[in-house]
Amino acid sequence: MDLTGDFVAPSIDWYALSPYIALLGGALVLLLVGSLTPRWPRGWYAMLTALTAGAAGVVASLQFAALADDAPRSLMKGVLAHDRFGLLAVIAICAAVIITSMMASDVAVSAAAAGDAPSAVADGAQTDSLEPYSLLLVAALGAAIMVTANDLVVSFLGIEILSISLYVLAASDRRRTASHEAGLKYFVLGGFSSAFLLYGIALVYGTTGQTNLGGIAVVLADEVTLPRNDAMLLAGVALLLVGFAFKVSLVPFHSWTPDVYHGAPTYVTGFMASLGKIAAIVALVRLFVVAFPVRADDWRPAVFVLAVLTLVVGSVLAIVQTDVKRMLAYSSISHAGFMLVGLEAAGHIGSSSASEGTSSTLIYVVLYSVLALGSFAAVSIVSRTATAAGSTNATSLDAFKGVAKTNPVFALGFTVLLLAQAGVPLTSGFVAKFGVIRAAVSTESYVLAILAMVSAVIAAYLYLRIMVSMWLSDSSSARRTVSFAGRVTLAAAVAITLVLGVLPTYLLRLSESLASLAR
Amino acid sequence: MTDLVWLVPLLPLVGGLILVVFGARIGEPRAGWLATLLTASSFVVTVLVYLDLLGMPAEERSHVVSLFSWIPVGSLQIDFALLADPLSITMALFVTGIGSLIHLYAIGYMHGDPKFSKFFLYLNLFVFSMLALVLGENLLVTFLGWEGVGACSYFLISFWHNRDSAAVAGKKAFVTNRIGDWGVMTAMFVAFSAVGSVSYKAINEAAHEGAISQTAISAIAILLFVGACGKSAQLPLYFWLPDAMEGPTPVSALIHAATMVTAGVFLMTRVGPVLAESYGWVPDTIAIVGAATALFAATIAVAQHDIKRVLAYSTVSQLGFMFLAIGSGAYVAAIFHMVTHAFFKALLFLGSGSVIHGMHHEQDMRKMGALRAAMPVTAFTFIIGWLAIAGVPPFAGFWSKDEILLYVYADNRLLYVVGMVTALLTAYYMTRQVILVFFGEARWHDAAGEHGAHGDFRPHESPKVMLIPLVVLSVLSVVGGGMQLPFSKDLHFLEHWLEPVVEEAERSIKGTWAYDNKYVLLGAAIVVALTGIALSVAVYAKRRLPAIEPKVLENAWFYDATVARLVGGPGAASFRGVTLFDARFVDGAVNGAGAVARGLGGVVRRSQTGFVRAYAVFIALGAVALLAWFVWRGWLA
Amino acid sequence: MPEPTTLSYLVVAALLFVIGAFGVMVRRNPLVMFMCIELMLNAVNLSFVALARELTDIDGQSIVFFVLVVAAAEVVVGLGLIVGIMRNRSSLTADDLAELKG
Amino acid sequence: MLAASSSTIPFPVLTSLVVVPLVGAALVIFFGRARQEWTKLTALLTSVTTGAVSLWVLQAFDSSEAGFQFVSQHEWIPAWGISWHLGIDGISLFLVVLTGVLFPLVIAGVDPHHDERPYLAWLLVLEAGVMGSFISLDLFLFFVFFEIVLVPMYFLIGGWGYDQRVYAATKFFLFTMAGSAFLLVGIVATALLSRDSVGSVTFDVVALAETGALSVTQGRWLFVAFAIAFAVKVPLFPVHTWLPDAHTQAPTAGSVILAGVLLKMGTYGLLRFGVYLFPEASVWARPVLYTLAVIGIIYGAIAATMQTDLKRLVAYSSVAHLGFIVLGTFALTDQAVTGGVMQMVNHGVSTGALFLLVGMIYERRHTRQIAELRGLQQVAPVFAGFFMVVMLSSIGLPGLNGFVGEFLILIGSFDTARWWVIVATTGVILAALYLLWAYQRVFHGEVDDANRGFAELRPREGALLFVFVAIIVFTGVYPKPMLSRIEPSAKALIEHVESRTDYQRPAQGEAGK
Repeated sequence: MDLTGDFVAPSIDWYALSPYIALLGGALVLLLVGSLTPRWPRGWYAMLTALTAGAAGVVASLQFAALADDAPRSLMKGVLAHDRFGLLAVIAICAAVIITSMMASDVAVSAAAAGDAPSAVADGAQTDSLEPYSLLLVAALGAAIMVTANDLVVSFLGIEILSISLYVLAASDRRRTASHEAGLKYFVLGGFSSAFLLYGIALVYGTTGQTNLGGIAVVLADEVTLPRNDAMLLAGVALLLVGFAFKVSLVPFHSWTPDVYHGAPTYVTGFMASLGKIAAIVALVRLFVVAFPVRADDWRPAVFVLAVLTLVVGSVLAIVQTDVKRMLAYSSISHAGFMLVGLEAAGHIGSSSASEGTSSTLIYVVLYSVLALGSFAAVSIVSRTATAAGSTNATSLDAFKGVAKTNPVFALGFTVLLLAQAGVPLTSGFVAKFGVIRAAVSTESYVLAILAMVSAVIAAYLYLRIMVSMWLSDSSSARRTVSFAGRVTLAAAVAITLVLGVLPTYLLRLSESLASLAR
Repeated sequence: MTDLVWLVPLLPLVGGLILVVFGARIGEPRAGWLATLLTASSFVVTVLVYLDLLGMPAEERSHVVSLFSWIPVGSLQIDFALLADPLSITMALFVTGIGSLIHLYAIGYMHGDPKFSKFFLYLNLFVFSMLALVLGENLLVTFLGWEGVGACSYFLISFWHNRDSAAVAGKKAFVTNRIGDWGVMTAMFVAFSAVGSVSYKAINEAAHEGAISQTAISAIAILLFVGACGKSAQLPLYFWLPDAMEGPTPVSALIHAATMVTAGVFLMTRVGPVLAESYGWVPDTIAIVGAATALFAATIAVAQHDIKRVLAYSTVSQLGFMFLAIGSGAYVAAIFHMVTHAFFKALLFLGSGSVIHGMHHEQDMRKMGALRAAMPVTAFTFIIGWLAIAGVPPFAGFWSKDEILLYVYADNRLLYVVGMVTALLTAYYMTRQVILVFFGEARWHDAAGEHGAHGDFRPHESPKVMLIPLVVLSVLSVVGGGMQLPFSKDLHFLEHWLEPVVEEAERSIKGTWAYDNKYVLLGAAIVVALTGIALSVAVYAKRRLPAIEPKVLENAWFYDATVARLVGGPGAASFRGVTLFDARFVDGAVNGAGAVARGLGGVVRRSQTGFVRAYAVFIALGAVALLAWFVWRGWLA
Repeated sequence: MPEPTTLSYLVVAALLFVIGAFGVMVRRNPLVMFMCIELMLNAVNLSFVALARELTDIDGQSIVFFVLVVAAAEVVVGLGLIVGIMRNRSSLTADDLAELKG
Repeated sequence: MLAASSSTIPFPVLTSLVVVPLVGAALVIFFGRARQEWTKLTALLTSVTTGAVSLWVLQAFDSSEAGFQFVSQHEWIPAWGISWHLGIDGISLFLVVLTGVLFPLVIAGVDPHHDERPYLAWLLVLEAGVMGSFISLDLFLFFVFFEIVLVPMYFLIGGWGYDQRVYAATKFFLFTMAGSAFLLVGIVATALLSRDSVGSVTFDVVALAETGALSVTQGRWLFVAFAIAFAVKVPLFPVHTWLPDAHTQAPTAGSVILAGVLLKMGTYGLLRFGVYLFPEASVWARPVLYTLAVIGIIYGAIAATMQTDLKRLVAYSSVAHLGFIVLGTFALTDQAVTGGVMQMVNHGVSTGALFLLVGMIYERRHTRQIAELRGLQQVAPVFAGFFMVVMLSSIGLPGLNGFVGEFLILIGSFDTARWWVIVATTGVILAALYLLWAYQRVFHGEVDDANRGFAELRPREGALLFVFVAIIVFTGVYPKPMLSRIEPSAKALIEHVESRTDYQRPAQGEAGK
């Protein structure tokens, strides 16, 4: 834009922005009011958080429904996309916040109930305090911005908002040095990677003169020669990919994931595995599909390689772990690989089925996040009892021995989630896998499809191991206490898993509209 | 009446089924009587059918009774059908006849056995299977019986299964027979693929009319002969039969002398036209195998000490004779010899059984001698059997053997010589047996020690139920020859009777030298028989000559031992090898894949050092790699 | 000496970025690592300005302000984390934090 | 030709075959807790009901109709062209009946040692899965059942098996799943590649087979993908090694079901999907499959001969028997295919019975080592008698069911796979060898002290085995009712192949007529 023209404020669609405002508002209210008023009764912080996220979610859902008829558009001069692709992600994010806030207060409550005995204090804050909740909301805001950001800079801001709050959350367990370590590692590497991301933005900006995704696409599409040569543009794309690959935790940018997932409080881990993944992968897909469709032939092979690496390494590393949290961390990596299979399909721009890739990736990550939330909830339930029993490594595989004997229903629920992650039919996990495989096959990348399925078999071994120690080993401990929040979370997760597993029709009917992104 | 032919196999089957369910309750001796009764009544029915057929004109003497459609799929339509024609009825007659006699005998022989009723259950099932075999209208029904008799013989050989030797012998018999069955099954496949049916009629006609290639015909013939070798204990599959003597003696008499082992001969006769139309080498092979077996077994019989083993090898030898006949195109002669052999060999076996019974289950002839006094009836009948098999006129064996040799002479002189030598040996070793058992000095007093339990040891004559069959059979062994006398065409009763079945296949020797000078051959046969007897007398009675019983003959030319060593050595080794391969390589590969995945994980895992700076390096390297790729793509553009 | 072009700015920025990256990889002291990250970010800022200048486009320069804010925020959090850790241990190098691995 | 026939009936029979066991499982789990004593009764009733329905289907089945009957089709996931499409024809009929009969028998006849409730629940879930995979006419639906079956089986082996159970269960799960990986991709590719020729993306087997038109290369690749999955399930050499472990470690009921119906999902899949969907490819691939099948026959028999564990021996004998079935399936003649289908059922019955017997031996002696057993016929003649009959049927003695199937397969395959058949027939000899040898060592000989206490057959066991023996004898003596129902569908399938390839059935015995 020229510098002489006088400044015209963009028209602002407040209604469309309301979810962001709600999240932000909630966070601020919590921080200000919370810190000015004496400590709230137990669970109230969580309730406020849940309500805020719920409100945001509801609004988002309404907007989602409204978008059935009117075409996707972008807000505020095109920096935020307003399309179903993003909104579904926002809804999922809000759901994740609700669940996580419940789990968080749950941790605090039980910890408080356990009294001062330090051994009895589970992971997570030792008493209910407002910081985690406000951070959850802020993170959600960041994630929401990421998934809808239609401008590289905005996207960068979203990432930072999300990451910084996650750094803190990861380190929020003041008793466990592991938590600190996780926080610091995540922070250092996060900063490191966002530097790459930013450099990528800079290079792209330098070659196209644009930071707006749609704008970039336009510039790249028409034949005008670029101010700088292709190499620089593509270097920028490469660096962007590095930045996002780190957030999505693709091999070889994954190494932080197991350590951070392991060290962070379990409910935070679940939060990262669900909300974090959604935000990152959605932003990545949007970036490539909206901004660089004409360069698809350049980035698709890279995505292919990353996908294969991620699938294989994630699976083989997962099966040698002895700590359930680490196992699930690595399994989340191999799941990321599956999402890339979808992205790779989306990269076949010529093909009519490219849109399938886009939508199937989104569906995959949303369904996966449900499984992740449920699974990590289950882990935190078991580990809490283990800690109470004075176990040094509360999340080790041994902690799960004989759960089926002591808590059959709980075990069954967790098993469903595990089988779903293994991709057994009649679960949402299978629907998700089937979607991306279908996309891959319909774009004729059979090799990738086969590789993905085979690595899924390898990964299945990991879920079997957890099931073995739950069902086929003798009980080592007493009956695990499953809190209310734990029940609700697990029940909800299992219900969604099975319902969408058996009747995915509604979800799939969306896929067409999901794939139409705002430009 | 012919329509009732289905009753023939049914009755013994019913007996079997009754005994399966109520056998234990019926108990001894009624179980035995029931079984005998049913077999006898099926004999009666057979006789009636026989008379009925006799009443018909020769060309109409072939009656098919189809019971139900057994295996109908597409072009393959197999009925469970029985064929009543001269051949099958002849077989049925002596199967049921001798069968009922042996049932009767067994009532006495098996007296006091805890599994008395089970024994008769097996006998009845056997008779049923045997009848299915001979009455079958198509190869498959025959095969049903074929396998059935195999199974029953397995049960009966290993009847005293707590004796390991019996158990092993039974298994050996079954498996060896199975090798033959491979031939029969494959023959059926060829027949179906060529003819589109497995019924004898269709196959024989197709062969006779040359509707199918000679190769196919020969394949069918030779494959069926492989089966026959298994069942009828011909080289190289003969070795199960001597071991089969582990079974109770009535079994040896019924199955391993009179009926089952002759199934091969029957089958060959059934498909005579196929043989006749196949390449020349097929009948030749059959004749040679037959001759070889006959001689081979005869030499072995010379040096056996077990009373039953002598008879076993003699059976193998005689069966060889029958195949020699088949190979020479003498189907009538083969059937003729089969029948007479059934008479005298059953007689001899039952006689030996009576001896064993009387000797308290002593089977070693060296511990016998001079038993004629102790058991006169047995001795008398046994001697008749001896004369019959030795080929002394006018006993049955003489006529049938001579008939065969006649045809063989016309076919191939060399084989004729072999036949004569065998005849000589037969006379020799049978005389030896008679002398060792019934004459000379009593050598069983020293055996008394082992039988001390019985107080002072006295061989005793057997009960009536056992003697009656002996008498009947000895009569048959005397007059049996009457059914086919060489003197004039009108005396060829059996030949006329079998005409409709074998005419297409039967070789005509009219005009050959042998035919014109058959009395010369007759004379020669007599001379040979008497020489054999004389020699034996000289050796064993008069002790003029030393006994020639070398170990190599006693051990059957070490044939069995060699086979055993092959199976136990290389055979077992290769099996073990395969199993090892399965465990190490095939399964190893599977577990290996798992191990590789884990190993890979273990290796990559080491890179996860936990040092944040190392992680930073990974990211940097990854970034460099991606940059390299993209920038390279950039320069390309 | 020749007039410095945008390219030379970009090269300098790239060098700074690489130096910063290496710093993160080789230095043990977390504080120094933060500084290196800051260095990387500022390298990017430099190239933003240079490019914006060349494109005669204000956006590039305004982005720099965002980045500065973000960097500041990161430092705040990072220092907070370190202080938190320092509470229970006397000295701290990045390599001391290797409890989680494998 | 194989298009669904219009024999539609108000009551969704086939659906109930799947739903009833599931309901039963739910009842067992939720209400069983309250009333322990009713658990078994509930399970038994539901499985009996299912069995009754399957028998009703058998009785109502129109044997003149080659196509699918009792068809029920409902939209399920229209977005992906997936429908709840069930149907039954001569090929699946008897497998369904076998499933319906086998489950009540094992539920009634075999008790778990602990945790009866989940055990029965898993069994019922398993039944639903197996039933489903035999009657589903939608590739996706089939895959769902085919895959879901792993879960109950995994828990049955792992939870109620013997000492190596976890290893065996995991091996079973992963091995089969690895096969399915290819199957899934194959299924999706089949549907998508036929999109144009069919007009829309559908997973409907009939539509794909009748109107789908794949290029030769596509067909062959897809066939390979399918074949891998089914070969693992069958199992064909060299992907058979999960079987001995799974069989040996599984509880008796598990082994019976595994041998009885689960393995058939592989052979059935090869026939229903491999041959039906990819005629050209299956004609093309025949030599390979023949060879693998024949290797399996000989190899399995040899391996069986050398086993020291009675259950392992039976397991390897399964490898041999299923080799025959595969041989028949791809020989593509009326006799061979009909025989193959019949042999699936026969093997289920006789090997199932063998596993029951071995299980009973284990109950009594707590060992399956042949070396430790001796002279059992002396102390348990009736038991030995039953064992003998079942064994003879497995050996393939004419007059018993085993023979009919084997004979049809071999005689039918002789024209299309001559030399393979000649070799395969030697498997008949080996079968006699390993079984009789085992029988001799276990039942014959002088009984020693360890085995003197071996208990004779108990009434319940006797009743159980009697059913098996009855089936064995009846189908052996009078197979016609069975054959006449299988044949039309088999014929139709082959005609389908002929209509799409240059393959023509050999005209047996043209010379003779």
